[in-house]
Amino acid sequence: MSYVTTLEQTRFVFPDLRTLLAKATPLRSGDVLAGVAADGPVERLAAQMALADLPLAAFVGADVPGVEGDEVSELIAARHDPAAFAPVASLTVGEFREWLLAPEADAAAIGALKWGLTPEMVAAVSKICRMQDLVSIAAKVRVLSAFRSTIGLPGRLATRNQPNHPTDDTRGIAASALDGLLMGTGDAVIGVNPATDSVEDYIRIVTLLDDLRLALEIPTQSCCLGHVTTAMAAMDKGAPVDLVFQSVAGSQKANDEFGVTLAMLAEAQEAALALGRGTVGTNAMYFETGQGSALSAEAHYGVDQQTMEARAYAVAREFDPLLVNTVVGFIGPEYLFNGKQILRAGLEDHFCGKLLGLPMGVDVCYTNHVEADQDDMDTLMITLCAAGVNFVITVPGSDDVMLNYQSLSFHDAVFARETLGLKPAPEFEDWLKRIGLTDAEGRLQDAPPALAGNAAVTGLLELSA
Amino acid sequence: MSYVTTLEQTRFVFPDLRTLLAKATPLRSGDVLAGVAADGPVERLAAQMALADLPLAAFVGADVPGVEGDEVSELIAARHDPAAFAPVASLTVGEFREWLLAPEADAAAIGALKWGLTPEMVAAVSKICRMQDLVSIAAKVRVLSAFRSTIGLPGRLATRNQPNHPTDDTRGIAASALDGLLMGTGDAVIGVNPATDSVEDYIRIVTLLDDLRLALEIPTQSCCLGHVTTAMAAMDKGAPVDLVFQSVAGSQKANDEFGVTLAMLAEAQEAALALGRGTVGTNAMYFETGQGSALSAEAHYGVDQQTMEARAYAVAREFDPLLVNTVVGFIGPEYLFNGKQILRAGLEDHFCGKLLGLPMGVDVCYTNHVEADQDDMDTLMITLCAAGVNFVITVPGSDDVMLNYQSLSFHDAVFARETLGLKPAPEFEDWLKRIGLTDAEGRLQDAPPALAGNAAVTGLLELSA
Amino acid sequence: MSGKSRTEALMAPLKAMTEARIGMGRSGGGLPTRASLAFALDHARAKEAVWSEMDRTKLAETLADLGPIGFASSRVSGREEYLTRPDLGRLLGDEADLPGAEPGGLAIVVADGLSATAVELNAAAVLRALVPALGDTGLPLAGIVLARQARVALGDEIAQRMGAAAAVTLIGERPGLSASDSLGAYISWAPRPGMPNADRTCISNIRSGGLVPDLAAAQIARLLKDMKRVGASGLEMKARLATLPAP
Amino acid sequence: MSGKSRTEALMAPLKAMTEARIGMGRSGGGLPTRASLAFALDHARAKEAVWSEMDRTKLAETLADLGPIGFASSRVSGREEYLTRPDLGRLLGDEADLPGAEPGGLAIVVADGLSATAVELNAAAVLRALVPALGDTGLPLAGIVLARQARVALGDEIAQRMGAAAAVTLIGERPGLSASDSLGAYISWAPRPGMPNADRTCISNIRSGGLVPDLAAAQIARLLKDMKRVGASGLEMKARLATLPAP
Ligand code: B12
Ligand code: B12
Repeated sequence: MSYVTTLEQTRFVFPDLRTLLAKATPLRSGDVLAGVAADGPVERLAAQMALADLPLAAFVGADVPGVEGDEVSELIAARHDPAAFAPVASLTVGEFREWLLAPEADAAAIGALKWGLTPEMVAAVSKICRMQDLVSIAAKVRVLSAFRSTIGLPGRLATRNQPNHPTDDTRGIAASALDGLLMGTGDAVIGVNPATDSVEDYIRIVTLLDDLRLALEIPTQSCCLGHVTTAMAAMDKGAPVDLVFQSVAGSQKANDEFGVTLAMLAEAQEAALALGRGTVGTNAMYFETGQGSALSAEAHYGVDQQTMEARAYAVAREFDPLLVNTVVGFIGPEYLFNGKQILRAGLEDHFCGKLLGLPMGVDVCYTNHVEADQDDMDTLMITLCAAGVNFVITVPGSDDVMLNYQSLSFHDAVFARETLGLKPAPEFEDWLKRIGLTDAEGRLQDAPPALAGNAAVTGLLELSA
Repeated sequence: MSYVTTLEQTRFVFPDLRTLLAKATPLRSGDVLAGVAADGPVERLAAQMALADLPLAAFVGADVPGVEGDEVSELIAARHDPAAFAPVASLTVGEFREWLLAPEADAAAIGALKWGLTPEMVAAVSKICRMQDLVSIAAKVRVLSAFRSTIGLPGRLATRNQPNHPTDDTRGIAASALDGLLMGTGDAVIGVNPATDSVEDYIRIVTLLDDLRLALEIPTQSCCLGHVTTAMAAMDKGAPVDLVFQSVAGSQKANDEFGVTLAMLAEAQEAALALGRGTVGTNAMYFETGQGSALSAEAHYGVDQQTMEARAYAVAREFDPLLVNTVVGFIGPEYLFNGKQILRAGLEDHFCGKLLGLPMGVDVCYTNHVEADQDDMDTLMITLCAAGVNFVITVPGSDDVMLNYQSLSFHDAVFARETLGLKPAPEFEDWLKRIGLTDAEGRLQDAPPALAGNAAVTGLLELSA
Repeated sequence: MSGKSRTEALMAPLKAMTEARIGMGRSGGGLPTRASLAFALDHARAKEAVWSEMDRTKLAETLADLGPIGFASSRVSGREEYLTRPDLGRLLGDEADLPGAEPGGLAIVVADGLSATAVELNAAAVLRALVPALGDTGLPLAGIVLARQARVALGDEIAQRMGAAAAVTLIGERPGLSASDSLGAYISWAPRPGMPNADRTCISNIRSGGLVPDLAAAQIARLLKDMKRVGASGLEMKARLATLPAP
Repeated sequence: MSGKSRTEALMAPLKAMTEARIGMGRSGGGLPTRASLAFALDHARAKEAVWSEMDRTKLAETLADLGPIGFASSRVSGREEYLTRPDLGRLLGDEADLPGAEPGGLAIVVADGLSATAVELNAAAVLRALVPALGDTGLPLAGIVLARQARVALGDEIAQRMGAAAAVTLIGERPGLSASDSLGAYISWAPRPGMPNADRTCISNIRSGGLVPDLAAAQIARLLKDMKRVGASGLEMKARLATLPAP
């Protein structure tokens, strides 16, 4: 079936859903690279208009990539719940946007759609949303998740403390983690990307993070972001694994490149739950995604990168994660050319993830080969906070010395708390007050003597107290 | 006196304050056009480092444009209050930034600096601030002003309702103003830019706006943004003038181009105050500014456009205005090339205005010859709201059909209220509730029957009720 | 807010009173989808207008019967440079081909400015009404110059080169969202490079939906008469006129 | 927060443990001014590294004694295109000048990638340690090719053209803020165009402050031996090695 818009005598024809979605996407370099982008703003608008008039129901049962036997497509089809879809089943994509914007669409109404919506539906509606719409709609959605802390409550923002080190040095990681804790970060997770990928290193890293957590009685969870198979091997050996991590993408072939299948993820979730380590909740998975990864693996099948990204969320929501975040500016200019494209993609990803019912965070980040800077990240962070993002990533001084990119700084968490007025997860908020890192109003304080002299901490760092 | 930074064996020398300030400015097309911009990011940083190390006191008595007898420079020198300056007199520009960021610098502490700070000082510190700093510092400042409504209270955002019409048609203006009122805008002012500049038209316009205000008992003020001399002629003839408007710039020569002197402004303020039309306050002036206007008039004397802009604020604060706003993206790409430059300039202007004690608003806007779009404006608005902007400009559907540019829409005010949680001026908030335009929670409602059938309104519009 | 409402009922009849985008309806703080996309399309079109090219050959043919036609360009090399270098857009380029004329006449400059579309749609109509009315002003037509990549001030340099006593520069105004065909007329007495805006007189928004070409031409002719009478344009003209008895 | 604090006292000794920017102090949520400007300068430098050019003539001289030197470029025409067209950066351009060699050897490709600075500072050191160690691997050196505007995959096409059994591509990694001289080594058995990353083996972060060149060369030599033994690189190599007894 083909889709047509006529604008002042010019007929624009889009042969299939995949093309329509791609041409309707706001300009970004990855779609240009893939050869699927619109040929200028007018063709883009023609596609957006045709898309706006398309019934949402057209996506039900439609296989957008059209690849025989793709397990992600099969999962999407299998999970679609007609009852949940019913409230919006008769709407076009354009009307769905209006439905979402209307005050009647409150947290409960939008939340109830979760299994009625497919990734392609939410990608479609995001394409015809202005930045402001992406913010105002997402801000209404509530997705709560919990393990040792509760993430996603209104008026709160959690942070991942990411203490990476180029050689996974134990003291180097501990030093960075402590720096982050002193700045009040880590309520989403204290999570290390390993430079190495051996099971021994994995176990060493999760043990170190668990020791730190126990020593300071921090109501949070830790994670080593190694491969899911490494995590399973570590759990087998009795390692203290809180969250199991994996990068995921929007097609089976792209997940193959990451070396992961749905079955492996299910097995990993089961293993993590069996450990029963969560105290206030049982969300035990952590996923990262990012526009461009499917295209980078040549596993996008002519689908635009944002729709592929939304499909990755369909993978993630299958496993009740505590955390999901897009690493939006991580790869580089071939997928998102500059600050403006990163900004838009970050808001789209957050919006799509939230509509699909995910506890969505964003790694507000960029590389040194892209046209972006700290001002762009400040803007993206502020905009995401207005949109009610569940959590963001923070690293020491914005500089990830292992992955060679810039994320938010621990400092930015202080800004979010003290200027934007966003509190940490409630359990963590209490802990910060109890230990004396924040005052009664939640303002960050100088390191309390108790913490500065904590024997376990100095032990970990091999310092003499 | 010259200023030097050495970076890895390269010496960067800046011969004077003017050059140092210009080279330290974040990249923007106007400074490139003027030939004063830094020669790439490294020279820019060298200038920023030299600037950061410069004592604030270096600006006291320094005449940056260095033009004999410029009345703006004379005003700046005359108004500098050493007692108010004392708390920061010993700091460098870089330390002043840190002072401003520290929690001890609260609204009272920063507010007390007002007459101790010169435009060049605040321009200097803004140049070494990241976007986030511009937000977090400005968000702490409180500048209140009042006429029939009170502008600038915490947690509130006022809006100008700007119902322009290409031929100043009475019914056309009234129709747009009503549209804006139904969307809850106009608490800062209902203000028309006239297409014509005759005294008769001016009187017709202010009378029309006053009739509307009285008919609906709106606790707000009106303004015709004609030339100050036209306003004075109209006041002479007994016209109902609430606010006197004028565009102002940062040098005497640039103000000459606008046909205005400080003496004229003083006379106008006196005339407006003599009318005694304010009820809750006596701030009776309204000023607009914008980066590039001095350069456009070749009245910038080699000073960068942002410093010239801050100097315009020194003119504005002399006359206790109710409202001051930068029309940030109004002129075009020769001064601010794209959305990113507009964004940064908008935040700088707001920051500088607030530090100088002005009730600062922003016209969040762009033209069709610049690289910017609605997404950029959404981002700028959200960021400004985080920074606590006093008011923004709103027009029907973002499209100013007289001035040929795009500002915010009345709709965006609804977003600011309902998503960002910002309330209107308290008097106006009460009125909206009383008349039934908003419910108890401040959510916008359908037009109340009383308003829809109001005889004065239908009379103005020459409709049969 | 969905469904027909009192707000919509109230605003519907008012839409005829203005081109402004009033009574559009809303969902929360968002525009209705159609309106939002229509806005974006208008934006794309307005941006195209900025990049439109003036067809000087065609225009020269259309205007040939009105008087001698000349050609000029500013020092700007392309559209991108035009946007960021107004200084170059004000300077006459080398390859100007200006009509020769007796000194003391009127030079008309038709300039692309920020919208060649505006020139294409409205310049000829203004000139067809203006040129016949010139007899009345006592200013013979020195010629019509079609100028590319031009800013307002370029017209005055061209006119001075032609030895003209006055200049009328018709220039494409920056395109608006709803109208990208607005022409501005900037009129100056004793035109010369570097003259300030204060010495020019401006008529704006010339287009079918704004100030219609015939009316604009009449206003221009009237202004030229006044300028000739008092020997000045701009604010000075206004000041001098104020001291004179009505003609 | 100003003045020396317990936080600073606690963090000061920890700074030696990592290159990460810890213990920086703060004013509210802002970085101290010096740190903030230093960060911006590091950013400017890292961006420069992306645009740095590989001096192939000088490098060829430096490496001449190690073996035959060749030259190649990808299909990318300039740096801007390099950044947005990784597909072209993977394809061999026309004017390649590759050393002739017996089939079955090792092709070494030195590629600018995202940081010519990394190549300039570290490639020679790696190769000076690696080439002498090749005897041990049973892979004769087919030649060293200096490749411009190259992505990782270009190395494999070059190696295939040279009839090589294995390829080592040393390539400038994207510059980080604190280190813009990190070299990556991507090693492949039976190199060919279009081979997936899964079939490559990667060693990252080669620089004086990271994995030092000598150690990196030793690791590469060890990997080449393993690859030759099992006839595979990448994940397949890992899998096959796991089934073999330790050598
Ligand atoms: C960018 C990047 C990616 C991007 C690559 C896409 C792209 N278009 O650039 C993405 C996000 C997709 C990615 C994925 C992975 N990466 Co990676 N990646 C990097 C990074 C940060 C920079 C690489 C670079 O600058 N290359 C230079 C440019 C010029 O080369 P290029 O041709 O443009 O890019 C190619 C290579 O970067 C290559 N590549 C990227 N990662 C990996 C990993 C392996 C094992 C291989 C063989 C190749 C490879 O793929 C790119 C496209 O062909 C490095 C860290 C570093 N400091 O170098 C890690 C790094 C190379 N990646 C690493 C890993 C572990 C992975 C994953 C296996 C993660 C996972 N668990 O799923 C996957 C591998 C997926 C795959 N098989 O392709 C490790 C490798 C460790 C090791 N010694 O084996 C590194 C060193 C980071 C780390 N310490 O964790 N990666
Ligand atoms: C942009 C603009 C400006 C900019 C010009 C700077 C710039 N670099 O472009 C700024 C903000 C500085 C400006 C100032 C003023 N402007 Co103005 N401006 C416009 C606008 C929106 C677009 C002009 C355009 O597209 N020009 C075409 C391009 C290609 O020409 P250009 O060579 O690049 O630009 C020159 C002209 O625009 C000229 N210009 C701009 N405004 C005015 C006003 C007058 C009276 C004159 C003679 C020339 C002039 O100055 C520019 C640089 O030389 C028009 C509205 C419109 N729809 O056209 C109003 C408009 C022309 N301006 C107007 C007015 C009233 C003014 C002010 C007098 C406002 C005031 N009260 O202070 C001042 C005049 C200052 C001066 N003497 O120069 C009126 C003129 C009404 C009339 N019939 O006389 C207009 C029609 C808008 C309106 N209805 O209010 N303006």
